[in-house]
Amino acid sequence: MLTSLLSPMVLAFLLGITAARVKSDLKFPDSLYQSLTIYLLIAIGMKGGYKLSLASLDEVILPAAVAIGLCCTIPLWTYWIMRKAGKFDVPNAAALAAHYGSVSAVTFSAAIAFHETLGISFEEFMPSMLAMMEIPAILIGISLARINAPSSASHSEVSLKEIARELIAGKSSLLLLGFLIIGFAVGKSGWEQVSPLFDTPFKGVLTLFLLEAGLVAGRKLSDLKKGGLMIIGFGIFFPIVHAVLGIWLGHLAGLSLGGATILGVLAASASYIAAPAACRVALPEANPSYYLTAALAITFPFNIILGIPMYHQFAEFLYH
Amino acid sequence: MLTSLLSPMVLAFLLGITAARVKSDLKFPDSLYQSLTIYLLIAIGMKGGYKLSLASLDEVILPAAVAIGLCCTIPLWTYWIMRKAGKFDVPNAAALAAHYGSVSAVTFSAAIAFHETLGISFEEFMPSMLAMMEIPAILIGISLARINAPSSASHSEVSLKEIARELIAGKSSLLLLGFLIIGFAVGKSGWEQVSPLFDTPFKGVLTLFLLEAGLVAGRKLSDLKKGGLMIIGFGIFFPIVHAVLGIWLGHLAGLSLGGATILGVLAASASYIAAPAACRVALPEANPSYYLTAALAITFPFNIILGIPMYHQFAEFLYH
Amino acid sequence: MLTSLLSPMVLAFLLGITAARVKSDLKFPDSLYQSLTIYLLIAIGMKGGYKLSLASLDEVILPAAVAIGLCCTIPLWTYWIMRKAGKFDVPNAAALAAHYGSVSAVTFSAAIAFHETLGISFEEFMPSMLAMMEIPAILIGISLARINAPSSASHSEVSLKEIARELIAGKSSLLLLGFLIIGFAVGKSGWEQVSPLFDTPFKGVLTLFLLEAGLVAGRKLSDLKKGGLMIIGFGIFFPIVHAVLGIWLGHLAGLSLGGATILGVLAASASYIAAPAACRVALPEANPSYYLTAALAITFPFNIILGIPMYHQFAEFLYH
Amino acid sequence: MTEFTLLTIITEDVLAPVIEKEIEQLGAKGFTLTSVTGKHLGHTRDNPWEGENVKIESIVSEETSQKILKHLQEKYFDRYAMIAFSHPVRVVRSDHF
Amino acid sequence: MTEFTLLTIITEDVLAPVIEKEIEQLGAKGFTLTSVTGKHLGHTRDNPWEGENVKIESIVSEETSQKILKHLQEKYFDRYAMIAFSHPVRVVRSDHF
Amino acid sequence: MTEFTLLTIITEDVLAPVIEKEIEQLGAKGFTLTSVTGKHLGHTRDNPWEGENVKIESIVSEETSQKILKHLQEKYFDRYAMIAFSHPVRVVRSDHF
Ligand SMILES: Nc1ncnc2c1ncn2[C@@H]1O[C@H](COP(=O)(O)O)[C@@H](O)[C@H]1O
Ligand SMILES: Nc1ncnc2c1ncn2[C@@H]1O[C@H](COP(=O)(O)O)[C@@H](O)[C@H]1O
Ligand SMILES: Nc1ncnc2c1ncn2[C@@H]1O[C@H](COP(=O)(O)O)[C@@H](O)[C@H]1O
Ligand code: NA
Ligand code: NA
Ligand code: NA
Repeated sequence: MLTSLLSPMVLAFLLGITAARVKSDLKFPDSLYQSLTIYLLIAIGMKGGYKLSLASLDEVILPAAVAIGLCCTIPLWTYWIMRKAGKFDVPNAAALAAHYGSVSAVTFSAAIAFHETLGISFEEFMPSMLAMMEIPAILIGISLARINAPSSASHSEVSLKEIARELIAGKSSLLLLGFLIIGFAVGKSGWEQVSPLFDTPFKGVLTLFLLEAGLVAGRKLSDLKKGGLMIIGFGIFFPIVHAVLGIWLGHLAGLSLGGATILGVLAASASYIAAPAACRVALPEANPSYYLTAALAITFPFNIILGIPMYHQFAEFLYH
Repeated sequence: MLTSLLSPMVLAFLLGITAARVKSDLKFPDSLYQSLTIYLLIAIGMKGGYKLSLASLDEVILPAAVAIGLCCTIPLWTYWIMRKAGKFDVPNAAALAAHYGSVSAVTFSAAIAFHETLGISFEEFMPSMLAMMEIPAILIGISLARINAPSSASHSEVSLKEIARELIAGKSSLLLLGFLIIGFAVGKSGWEQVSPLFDTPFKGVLTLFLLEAGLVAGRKLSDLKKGGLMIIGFGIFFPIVHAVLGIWLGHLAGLSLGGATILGVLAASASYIAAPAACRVALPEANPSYYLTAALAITFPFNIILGIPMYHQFAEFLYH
Repeated sequence: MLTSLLSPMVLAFLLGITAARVKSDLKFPDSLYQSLTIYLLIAIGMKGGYKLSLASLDEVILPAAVAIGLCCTIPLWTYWIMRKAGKFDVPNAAALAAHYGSVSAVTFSAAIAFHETLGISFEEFMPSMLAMMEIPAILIGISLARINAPSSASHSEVSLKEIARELIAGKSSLLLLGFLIIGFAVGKSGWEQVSPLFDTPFKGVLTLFLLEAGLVAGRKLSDLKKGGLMIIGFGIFFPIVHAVLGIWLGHLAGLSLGGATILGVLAASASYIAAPAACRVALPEANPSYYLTAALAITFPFNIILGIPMYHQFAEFLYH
Repeated sequence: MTEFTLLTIITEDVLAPVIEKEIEQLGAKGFTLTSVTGKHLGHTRDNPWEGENVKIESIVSEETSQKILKHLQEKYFDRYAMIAFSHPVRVVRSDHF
Repeated sequence: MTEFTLLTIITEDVLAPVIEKEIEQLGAKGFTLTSVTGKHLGHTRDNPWEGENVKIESIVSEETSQKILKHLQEKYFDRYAMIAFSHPVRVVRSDHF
Repeated sequence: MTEFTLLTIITEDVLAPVIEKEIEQLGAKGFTLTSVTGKHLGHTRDNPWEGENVKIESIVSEETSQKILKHLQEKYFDRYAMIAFSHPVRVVRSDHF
């Protein structure tokens, strides 16, 4: 666990938070942030696709079913708990459900780096799970809001079909899925042509990205008051429950210890690229202070710093 | 040929076109596009200069003469055919001549990657041909418009000398020529200091660049109607003719099969960095819908996807 | 020396100057400049921290004392000479003192690359000296202006404490110090995770950065007239004197030939990231034409092109 | 020189594509977009994680301006970060707008 | 629609954080920031080494505008690259400003 | 506070260097440049391959404004993507413009 805390990625994330707290003028240019995002999505997708091409359908089918199952049901109980225990109104509970059902590519990458550093093997087709789990939960979250909304509010709403279309054509799923297919198609020689850019320096780029993520999460920390204790509690409760569930189901589906842990991390992670943008447009009544604070200022740092090593401990316990 | 179609670069280009067609919100920040351009020009120039320093003058002199000859005559018949067969007016025919006479650094890079992937050797000083062939054709194209223009139109025109000065000091030729000289001067030890940035990840960067190129080419496809069938026809006819000519002359000049193919690709390619900017300023009466559509939406994709492997077939046929 | 002049970095710098003189439209996007700066500071800091973790306290303590001593006293005599010999007024002399006392990360990197290219060993913890020497001189320079200012001028001034806070939280020292600590903490396995991004391509990135630096320095050359001969003289005199002093003290402190030369380069270099920004805010009466021209258009090119090899010669002479 | 109205809308960048389409439908023949950041009553919008703003400027007839403002007011003002304002400008090619 | 004043300040980017704070203290409820480059009498401000400019726009009451302008004039105008100007605009939600 | 004219030109970015020089020759003492994107009647200018727009703003006397507009109209309006408009602004340091 100390090894994990002392990784360059986690330390860069902590440095980013620190910089934000001491009000440093350190700022990543927007286009650097966007370029890093494009890089990460392509790199994850392409490597995942290439590794998927080396796997047999048999290995993949059960874990995929579990992954889909997870991302379709997580929003349901998240919504229900948020409504009942959290006393959130319909749009806010639905937006939180969308975020916690969807996944975070950067948390996923940090989990990959964690396993590689400790030399723990895992199924290398896991990025395909990431790609599958991104969108369904967001659509389910938005549907929950529509179904439960008072009928009067719907006058100027974007249609669900339109949202689905935009999510699938949206940059994060387009890059992930597109390069998953490209990686699948190009084979070994193709992968080796681009791996000096998309594989070798990957952890360095992730370090940069987590520095920037820390800057934003650090600034968001001042919003914790607005969110209230409730948000803090849920922001830690949900990832733990979802991770345990993901690891346990991954185990049942025949994944290795590493693979199950990574599935757990996917379940535990909350989206902060695709989900916030979609919710802002489709659920404008939901307050970004809630979902962004929960996903960005609580769940994300929790997973990066403590969650991943904890989930690994749990998997160790389950597998031995 | 399938190998070529299944390269990460070509697939990324197709993904970009697809993304544009499905109206994805995927967009490269401008500064990423500019940074990638700077990178490609430096990388091509520097490696070419270094390789040129390893070649003897004897090897280079004939191919260079052929390259200059090609880029100075291509605009002449292109102009003539566009005027006669295409019925284009003077400025549009001249602008098209400038574009087809000049060269595309990205098409060139794709051809290099194609040969390296298939393990076909070629003269490594070819980037110096690229550098030589960029500017003359643009100046000739603009001169053609000046010579054939009705004298009244010239009142507010920029002088040809001024345009020549700006083209030579322009970023693309400055980087290409400048780093050609730097690569030539630094020798092996110098080249090895920078090759981890400018050589090893080159094909990965090219993949990124072609993704963006696909996005823009894909959007341009909707302009095909405006350009008309004529533009589509010429946009495929010219590259094929120029490639055949370039390969045949390259053969005569003593280039290897790979080298001749690449010279053919240079002849076949149409500029879309230096030429559009120069024509916009110097030939404002020419309609960008014609020359941009032809160069960007027809010739460029044609060369990347089908042209390069076809030209290679032709060279195989000629050499064996 | 010729080897040094023919390095890709120096040649790229000269190309940048040339491009600016011929009024090329070559321009780096701002966000590329900022991204390169972030990269350089992280790379320098992290490698330095890692190497520092391999050194013993004994080795570091004396050189560190000398480094601090240098950057605290250089502003004092620089101020005094600028006032007396240079006839500069208080704010301008103080601003120049701040710039010459502080250090330049890019000049430092060029010195590192110079030594690595020639295969001359040096203490690898030198980046920690860079980190220590950046801020004190700037605070001393600004204090000199406050102490010597007519009391009336102080009405709307920012407090020194506030400036100190901002400098320490400022991006350059935050990244340098932060990643020095991170590099120190992560050990060999951590460093190896990120070295493919932060070490292997370092000299290539430095080449890019120096191209951009050359563009800006080249444009500044036209301001030399405004600065006058005085500025040119001081811009060459100070670095030579400070380099000699730094090398000599480094020798006394037990540094190797390479280490002492690099300390000399640090002493000789003038800041152009942290110092100009701080002086602009804290010493608005100082004229940027003086300090920017001196630091950017004279001292910086002088050090990069001639200074580093000269200082190396001097160290050779002193050590043998 | 004719007088037209320069209508300025500053809002969240995620809304830009929708608003562009809508103002065109309401009669704007063109518009210009600038990436901006902003703050209102302590709430900052200046990074791509949480969102930035976009400034949409369109030269329209006063009538079209009123129509667009009315539409924005109904659809967006309560729920999104958005301000809109206008002032008269003199333009040169009046057939262009 | 009510009339307010759109105050525009164009100045050095290093000053932006200070000025933002000060105009808020003087009564501006919000502002919008644009990165710009500029030139005045041969002096160019267009690269990050030597500095670029920032445009700060704030919709305020005419009174606040005067107060801010007076403050800027006293504190910054002699020593920094800065211009400021204003003109009336019609806004929609007047309680917002 | 004196009244001047704020002249705004929105045009293709390749033209920026030429126009800057020309408005200076016609009497503008300074200007401010913003990178923008835009659309007019279905024609989009928003990427570096095909071109983006630039907004050039200059505070000038009404007379200079007229002179510049006349020049632009003669030289550019038919052949380039370009619009120009102006409105009065109140400035603080009138000797500056
Ligand atoms: N008084 C103001 N002056 C200028 N811009 C403003 C003002 N108030 C708000 N804005 C801009 O409008 C955006 C949305 O404001 P709001 O709807 O209050 O969140 C802010 O982020 C600012 O960019
Ligand atoms: N006449 C003008 N019109 C538009 N912008 C100007 C004008 N004069 C100055 N500026 C802008 O204000 C900045 C500061 O001007 P100055 O204070 O004169 O250095 C310049 O860099 C320009 O961006
Ligand atoms: N009505 C308008 N309102 C605001 N900006 C416009 C308008 N019409 C055109 N523009 C801008 O001016 C540029 C050139 O327009 P055009 O000359 O019609 O191609 C466009 O790309 C837009 O940025
Ligand atoms: Na999840
Ligand atoms: Na050609
Ligand atoms: Na120094």
